[in-house]
Amino acid sequence: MDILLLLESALNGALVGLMYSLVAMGIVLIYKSSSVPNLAQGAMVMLAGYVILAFANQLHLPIWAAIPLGIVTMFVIGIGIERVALRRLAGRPIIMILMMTLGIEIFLRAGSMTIWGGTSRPLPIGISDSPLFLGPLLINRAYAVGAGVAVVMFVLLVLFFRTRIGVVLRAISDDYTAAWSVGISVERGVALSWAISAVVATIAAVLWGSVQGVDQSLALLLLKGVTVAVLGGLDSIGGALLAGILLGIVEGTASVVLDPLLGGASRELVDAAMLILTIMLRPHGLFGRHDIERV
Amino acid sequence: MLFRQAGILHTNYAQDRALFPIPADRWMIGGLLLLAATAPLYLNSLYLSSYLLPWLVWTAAALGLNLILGWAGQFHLGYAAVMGIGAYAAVHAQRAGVPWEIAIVLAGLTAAVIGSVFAFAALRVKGLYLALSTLALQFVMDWTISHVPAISGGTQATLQAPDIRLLGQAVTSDAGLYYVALVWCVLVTTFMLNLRRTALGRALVAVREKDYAAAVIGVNSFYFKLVAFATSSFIAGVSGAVLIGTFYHAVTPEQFSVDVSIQALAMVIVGGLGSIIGSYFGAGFILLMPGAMNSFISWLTGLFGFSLGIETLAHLPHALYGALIIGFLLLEPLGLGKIYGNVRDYLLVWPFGYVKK
Amino acid sequence: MQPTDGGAPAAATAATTPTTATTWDFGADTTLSRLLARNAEVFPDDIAMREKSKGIWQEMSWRQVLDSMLHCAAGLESLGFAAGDVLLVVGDNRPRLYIGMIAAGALGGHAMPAFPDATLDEIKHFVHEADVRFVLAEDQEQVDKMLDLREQDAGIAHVIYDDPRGLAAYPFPGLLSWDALCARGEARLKAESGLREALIARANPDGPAVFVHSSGSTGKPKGIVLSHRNLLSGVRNAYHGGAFDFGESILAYLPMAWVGDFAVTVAGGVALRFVINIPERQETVLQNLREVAPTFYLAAPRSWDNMLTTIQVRMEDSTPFKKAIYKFFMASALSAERRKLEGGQPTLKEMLLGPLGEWLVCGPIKDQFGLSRLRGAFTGGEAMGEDTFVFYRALGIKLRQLYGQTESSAYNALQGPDEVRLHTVGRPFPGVEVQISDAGEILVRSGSVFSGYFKQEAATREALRDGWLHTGDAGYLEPNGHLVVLGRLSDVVHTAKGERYIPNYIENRLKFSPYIKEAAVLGAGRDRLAALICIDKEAVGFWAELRGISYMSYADLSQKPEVATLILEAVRHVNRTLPEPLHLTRFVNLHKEFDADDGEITRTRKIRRNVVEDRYAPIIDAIYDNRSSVLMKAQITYETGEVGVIERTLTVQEV
Amino acid sequence: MAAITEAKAGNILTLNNVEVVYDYVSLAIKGVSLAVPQGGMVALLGANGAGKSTTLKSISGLLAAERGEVRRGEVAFQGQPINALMPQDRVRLGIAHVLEGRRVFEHLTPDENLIAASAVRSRHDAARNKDRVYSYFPRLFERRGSAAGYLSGGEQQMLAIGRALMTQPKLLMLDEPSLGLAPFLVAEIFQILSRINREDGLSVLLVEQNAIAALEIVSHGYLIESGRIVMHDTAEALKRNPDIQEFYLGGAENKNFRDIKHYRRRKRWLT
Repeated sequence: MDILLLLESALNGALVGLMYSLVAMGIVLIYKSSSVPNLAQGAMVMLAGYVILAFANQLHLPIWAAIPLGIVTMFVIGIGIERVALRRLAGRPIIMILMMTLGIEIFLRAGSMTIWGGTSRPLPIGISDSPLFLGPLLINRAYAVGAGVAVVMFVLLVLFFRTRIGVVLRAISDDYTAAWSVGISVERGVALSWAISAVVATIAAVLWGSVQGVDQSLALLLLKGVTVAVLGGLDSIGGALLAGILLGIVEGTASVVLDPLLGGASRELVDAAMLILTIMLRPHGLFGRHDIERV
Repeated sequence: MLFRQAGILHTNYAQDRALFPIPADRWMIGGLLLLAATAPLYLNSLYLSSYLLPWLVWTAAALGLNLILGWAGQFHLGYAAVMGIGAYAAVHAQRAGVPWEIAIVLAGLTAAVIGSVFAFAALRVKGLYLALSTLALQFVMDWTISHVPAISGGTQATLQAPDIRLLGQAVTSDAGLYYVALVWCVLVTTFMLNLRRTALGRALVAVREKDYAAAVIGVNSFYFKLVAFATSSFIAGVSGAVLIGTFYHAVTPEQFSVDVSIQALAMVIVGGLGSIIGSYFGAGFILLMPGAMNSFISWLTGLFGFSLGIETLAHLPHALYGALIIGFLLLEPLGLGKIYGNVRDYLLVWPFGYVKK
Repeated sequence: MQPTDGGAPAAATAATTPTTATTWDFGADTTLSRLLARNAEVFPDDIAMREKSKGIWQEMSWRQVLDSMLHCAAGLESLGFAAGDVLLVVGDNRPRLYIGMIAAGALGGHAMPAFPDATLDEIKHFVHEADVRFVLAEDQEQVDKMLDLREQDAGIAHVIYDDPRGLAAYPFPGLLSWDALCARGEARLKAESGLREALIARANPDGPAVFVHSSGSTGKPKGIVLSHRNLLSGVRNAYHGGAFDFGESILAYLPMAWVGDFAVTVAGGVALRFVINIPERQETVLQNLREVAPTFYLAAPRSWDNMLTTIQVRMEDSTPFKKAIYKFFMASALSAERRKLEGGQPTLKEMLLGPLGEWLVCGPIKDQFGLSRLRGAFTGGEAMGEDTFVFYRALGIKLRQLYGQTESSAYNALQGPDEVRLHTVGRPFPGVEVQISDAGEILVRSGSVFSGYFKQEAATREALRDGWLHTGDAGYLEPNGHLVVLGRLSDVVHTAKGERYIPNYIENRLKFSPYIKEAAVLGAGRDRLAALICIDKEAVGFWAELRGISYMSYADLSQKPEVATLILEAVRHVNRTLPEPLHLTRFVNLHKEFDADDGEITRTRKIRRNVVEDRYAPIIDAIYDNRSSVLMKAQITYETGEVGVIERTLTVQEV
Repeated sequence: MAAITEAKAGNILTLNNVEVVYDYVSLAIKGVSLAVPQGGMVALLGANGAGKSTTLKSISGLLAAERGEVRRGEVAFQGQPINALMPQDRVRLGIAHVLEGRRVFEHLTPDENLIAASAVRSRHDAARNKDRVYSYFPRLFERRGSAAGYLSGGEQQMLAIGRALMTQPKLLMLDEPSLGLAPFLVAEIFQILSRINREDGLSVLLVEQNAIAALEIVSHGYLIESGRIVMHDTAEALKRNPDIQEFYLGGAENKNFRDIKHYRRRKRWLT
């Protein structure tokens, strides 16, 4: 086996993994600040892609204007999701909230397709196709940019959770009622976390859209996102980052090693196996917190 | 106003825990059973085999999922995979010459054994972690079924199911198949109704309310979760087999994909967690909705005289489906079963406003 | 006075009774213990009693009741209980207390039921009056009372208790559990052959069956011993008068010390093999009533009033839609019923609305309160407010007035099913002779009339003359034979201007208002009428809550100006139905309810006018001195006997 | 009685006929009226399920999360009706509610718990309040860095109270602060409560089952049974009341077993 090919796959895999982390961070962000398991993050990425395309293609705005506008729009949509769908479910069993995010996922995904159709559209952001060279290894330039953005986002989010608002959001995720009792506006906190998460989704949409175009496949990033989030621990931003790298490397090398043996589609199997293994070995992921059980 | 409760007194504890102490409920159930039993007499075979039959089978399946979700409070995003295991097991058994009666039991047992794997995930994690691990198992099973030709009958292949034979008699008429589905649904319903009254049912509820506390009072949550997943998987497996035997007559991996799992989940949620009658409502609602949506859209377009693109027409029902799930959760998070319960309560206290606690 | 078997001869009636139901020949020449033995022999496994306990209705068959009774009787005898002895029975309705009473009667002794909430003083009076040495107590609460009494020198030697909770460690001599008593009796019955039969046959038809007390609204309660013959004559008469049939299902919830309970639950129950259902606790009566849904239900007007208030309050609290439906159909049913009682015919519209209203409103309400299976619904004990009466009739409950006294075993007269008129109490039962004395007093002669007050020669001479019971009630017979009861003779009073009126009549009208629980009309010997009023806390409290009027307590609520206006309306409403000279001119909302512990009402909740006039003299003076308020120092008696004082300023309202 | 009427003007909190219904059909409390005087300490006593917690939630606005609503009656804080306000607005007005079972933010450190609780106050106030809380509860300061979920029960209770103090309340409501705590800890916490009441003039509404301890520090007590206030009086009078002694103060003074009653007095509460 070509060790260089393996290394190159692993390196590019790590970069792709970091881009997965970008999706995972949206999930972690919401979970960490409101204990809501968000299964709509993939659909939000997809929606954000279409929104930016709408600004760029239909309103004929330059891409550098369409992206900020998309961010603002998604911020508002994030707030709207809390207001419309989640507020009434606060304090309800988590299974209903999970179902709600699934409902949102279906609605956003099918809704975007209804409006914009299913054909894949390119979202060029001016990154050249030519690869970077790291010694003998070829590196995808777009992946490298995405990975860089992911790391920046990671730093921003970690800092954010150290601020007073960040602490308040973490408090909300611990205990809604207790948060209300000390005057925290739980609704506003949850809305804020969805809004920020929608912004993160928009950034993921730009990067992923530039790599593979905007279509339904963006929504499928949810599976990568949740796998990474679980692997890293649902409430750990750092976990999401490292788990992304880990999953990316495993996926990258596995595709080289396993695809010839299994006849393709080994990535999905590897994802599922990682997920199951994580839960069997480290139920709360690499860095996830454990519940403190008291009766 | 319909429910008369005076003069209901219990002279022993068995009566006190009777399923339907109120005569009006007993009358209603009797009436519904009679209607169901005579359905082939007054319904044409289109309605019978295209609406009523799948509704009954899916209700049985939804009840099995409700056992996990509503009673034991555990997530399960891989339910369709378990149904698929049962379906494939039954079809393969049948093709190997096993009589159908035994084949569906085998289907149930196979599903129960494999489905119990989910229980081991449930023992280690809760909440979203569990949801995702069950989802992962669904993917693994999908992958396995479609990538092992011995199971699927070759990639992308459709495996024909032999006709059902009961006691050596081929059951092929619409009415006959309908009765098979009806009997299975009634069996599962009866089981679920009685489950509430057993130690197992109460233990499951204890586990749902609080794992840790249940353990403290001596409820072995490991054992009960395992039993819950095994029982639910058994129901799923048989339901899958019955669905293939009476409705699809052939089995493909897509029939039990992750979308179907979500559909089953939607049935339970829309119907109401832990509500038996809700499972009937939920299954009926989710099954009927796509057809109703399409008719509704074409009615609308006809009404306003505009035409929709192919792509819009293809995706709009799906979007409305999502919107409906959202709407239901907002309107009544405890589902149609709860709405039924509210109406019933309203009539139970009639003409007064509320019950004194 | 010799008990007479007037009326229909026993032999003649036997032939007309349903063949499936009866083995009793309808003679009164037997005893409760013999009838019980007969039930146990012929219908050994039929249900005799049900008691709600630990969440279910625990059943006892006639055989079990008989065995239990015999064990108890044999046990009592071994303790030295003999003919003529008194067994004081104190507690809420419990199967064992009923059985114990029959056992005392079987031994020729007196079973003396007392109110469970009776104070020490009241019980002390009974105990000394009849030299009580034996007590059957329900639970720790009653046992404590008896032990307290014993410390005060009463001659109580044996206290038998039913519920052992909290009593296991009591080291007091003479304290015995029911189970121990019965074990003792059972051993005797096993050892002594023939004892069983002897115990069943022991009692004499003219021997005592129960020792109850008159309500004592004018003085100390008088002891009344009713014989087996008295009670069974009463049951027989009532049976022939159509009050009840064999095998009725009843709810035994009336206080055991009220003659009505013994006459229905024990005498009627044993003679006619009722299924006797006993509620779990006093607080659960309404709920248990619904579970039982009895076929026969007797209640004092007060209980019917309370239930009416509950219905009204809960309706008021219902949703607007349900409320509107209720109001619409109830109004129609009420006007139809009123017209019917006055001899008229319902209109076509009312006839059409009737069945719908029954399905939508009346049926569900009856169902909610367990009144849907009633064959016989009765009010007795005192006069009932007309509006309450009409309400229940309109609801489709065939409520009827039952007239009787303790002295005549509760059964004198009853309205026939199709002869209900507002002002009568119906025809005297077959076997009951009624005459009106020259003074307008109702006289009664029947086998059910007692033979004299316990140790009160003078009072007996007063009440029983030439075999006629002088009831003390004023009334007359209508030409068609219906009896009209006007009220207590002693109650008929005159104002200073010579206006004749019966306070009770006006009080009942006041009490129809859901907001008024008790009322005392004043005016005897004064120039105008006034009233002391006790508001109904539940109804007024709810009314206040709806209007956001804050209150803390009964006393606080009663003095709210808004509440005064509310009561004023009710009083004005009553005034409109009264002749001008009898209008109430002023009233005061009292700061507390009349309370039997304070002696203001009897345990059967009849007003003790002398006590009220005495205790509230300052208020009454203020009313008639035309003052607008008065400072009241009220004494409150705690059940421990401690006395507290409450001070409060009360407002006098002008009408 | 008189005490309440004359203090009406100086009441920081008044409840007027409050009725709470859960899930549209089940009645939890009915016609509850009570008042907390400005700077006073009042106890709400009662058995399990009597409606104590529901009463507090109707004041702090936390009913909505449990599908409860104030169907009738008025809750007024400093004379203003607050029925329509959101929980955070009530906190801003100065109502703090220490929940039953402590409910600290388990995964946050005590320090972060306190910061999170200052959401309605300025950064400057938060710093000052935090110092104050640490001065009341020095033990919290020692443990300020470890996850609150791992604190002992007593420390968690202190943190819960401290967290409430961070909102700069005018009225502090505590739901069963003594639950599950050793007697010496109860004593310590109650002492601190009366100190805060004394020094800062903070009004306190204390919900307790532990009537003995509660009546030692409050001036006035209400007794709630089956969702209704059945009596109220000064703490002194309540301590003397035989009913209270029997059912709430427990068998402390029982001379022999005859005093252990297995029945309730028939007499209604006398007010």
